[in-house]
Amino acid sequence: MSVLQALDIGLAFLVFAVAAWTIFAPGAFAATVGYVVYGLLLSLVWIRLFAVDVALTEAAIGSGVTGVLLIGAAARLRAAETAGSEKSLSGSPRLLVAVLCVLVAMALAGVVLLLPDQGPSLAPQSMQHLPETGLGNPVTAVLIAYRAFDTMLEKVVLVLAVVGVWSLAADQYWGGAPGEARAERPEPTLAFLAQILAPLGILVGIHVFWVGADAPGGAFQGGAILAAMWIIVMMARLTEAPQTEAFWLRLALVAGPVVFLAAGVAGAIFAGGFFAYPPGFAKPAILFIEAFMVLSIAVTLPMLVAGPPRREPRQ
Amino acid sequence: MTEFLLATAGVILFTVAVGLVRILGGPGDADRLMAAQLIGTGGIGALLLISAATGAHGVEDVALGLALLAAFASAAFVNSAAPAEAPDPADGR
Amino acid sequence: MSLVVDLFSVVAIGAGVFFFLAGTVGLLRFPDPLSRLHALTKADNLGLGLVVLGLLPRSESLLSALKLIAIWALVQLAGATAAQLVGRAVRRKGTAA
Amino acid sequence: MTSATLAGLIGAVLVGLGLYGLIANPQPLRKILAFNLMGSGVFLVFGIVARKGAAAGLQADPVPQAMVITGIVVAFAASALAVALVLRLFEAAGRATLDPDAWAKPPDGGAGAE
Repeated sequence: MSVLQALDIGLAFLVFAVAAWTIFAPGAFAATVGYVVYGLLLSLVWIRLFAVDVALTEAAIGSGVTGVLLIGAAARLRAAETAGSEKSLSGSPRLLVAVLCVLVAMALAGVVLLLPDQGPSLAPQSMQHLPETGLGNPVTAVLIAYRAFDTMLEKVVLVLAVVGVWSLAADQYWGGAPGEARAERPEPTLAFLAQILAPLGILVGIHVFWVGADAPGGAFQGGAILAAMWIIVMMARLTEAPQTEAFWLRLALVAGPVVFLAAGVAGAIFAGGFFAYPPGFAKPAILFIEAFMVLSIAVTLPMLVAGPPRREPRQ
Repeated sequence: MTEFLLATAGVILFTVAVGLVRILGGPGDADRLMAAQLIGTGGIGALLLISAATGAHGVEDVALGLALLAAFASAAFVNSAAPAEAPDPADGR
Repeated sequence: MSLVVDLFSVVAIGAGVFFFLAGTVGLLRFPDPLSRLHALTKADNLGLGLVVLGLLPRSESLLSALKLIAIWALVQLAGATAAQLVGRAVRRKGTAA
Repeated sequence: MTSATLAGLIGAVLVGLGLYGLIANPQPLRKILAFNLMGSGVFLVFGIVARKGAAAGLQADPVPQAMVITGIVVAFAASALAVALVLRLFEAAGRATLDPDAWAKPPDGGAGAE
């Protein structure tokens, strides 16, 4: 057994142990912290699968932004947890569920073991057409060129999620701002962290977006890092979330999908196919679309974390 | 050398795992947040070592992303716990 | 030349691993949250710092070396502020936390 | 056993664990966590399909990778919506349980749900 194999087995065991902790931990807060740890370990696993783009997404969204969302929720729901003595499944139903889940896991594991060593692959095709897009990163090419429609609809899903979250607001708060108000005296340590982190993070976010054309990275990852920076500034309460009725906010939320769709329609008119890019002009078009996607993601994720409006709209 | 880098990554992950066993279980939330902090640092260290050994490209950016977000769990905890602990005059409606 | 670089990497990374170990031992042994926090920051500062130092001469380009240093600096910042935040939360709740 | 197969096996175990948590844990937040765990298990299984499709000088097939990236973002959006629902339920009713028996009884103090 090589050192690398031993490392892989150790990592797998660690992932399993932390995952089991998030399921069986005694309290919700302990479970959510476990989930944050788990997300970080998962990005290590993605590195071992040589999927660096995915590792970057998992690190930024799976661990970072989701962690903020869940830890915030767990801290707020602590009162509910102690008040409600909820019946946990027990006795034979619990055993039945456990057996069912073991069977599902074993069936899946069987499928995994039966997979051929060299599976069918679209990698040759995606590399073959890569020069036409002008990009160097095939994953970005898949996202914005080969499967552009898919990615565009996924942006629509994000907008719908924001609409869903906002529609949970109480009537009088509709159009108001979510989250905490700006603090007169912010917690000094948190403010210090946010003030140093945010400029650096904005730099890193734009860098990740920009290199995404040719190296691991891209609009999702860059946008998620930018989103995280807005979240930390809001958490430090140096600034407050905008009014949800603000026109600029709504414009920024839909800019990504709208520009993407417009580019798709333009492709149908000028390049002979829906979401086709004119030859020789593909890379600028892709970067143009991506820039608006970064903007939309950087605005959408903080709005999803901030939750529904909780203050009355200012006139 | 590759073997050495991988072995050290393994040792770091192992020590971090031992630390996790101790603090993920508590007793307090503070200890649990330390778990997130510890795995952040150890994970980044292991990540850098593994990428140096296996030659996966672009891993520095992943580590950079993780480093940027390393304090987020603690920040989220303080942010959501603070209003209940000490009401801020700016907060009241 | 490469032997010298390798030796440097081995010494620095080995020392880094030692501080990770020391931090973990501190976590296991120290009785109260504040001193455990103290042990934790050693792993942040020195452990990762020495690992980064050992990897620096192996980096492919100046940009990736700069990124390595930036990673360490960011982890320092995160570790220091998180320790402050957690420590304050501990004190606010008394020793029970 | 290759590292890809190992990751796939872990993915399978994660799906099982997540499914168990989704069914057996009573609290809605824990169910959201379990669901996310299950989702990431599916992503991992898909990820090894990418790794086993390594060809043309690439170390992994880019198409599944891109789909996993979209999946992670959509999973986050779904979790955010679910968390918002649970928090709203808690705000409106003072409790966040999914147990129908608990809702049949008025809460302590008889304040009722708004």
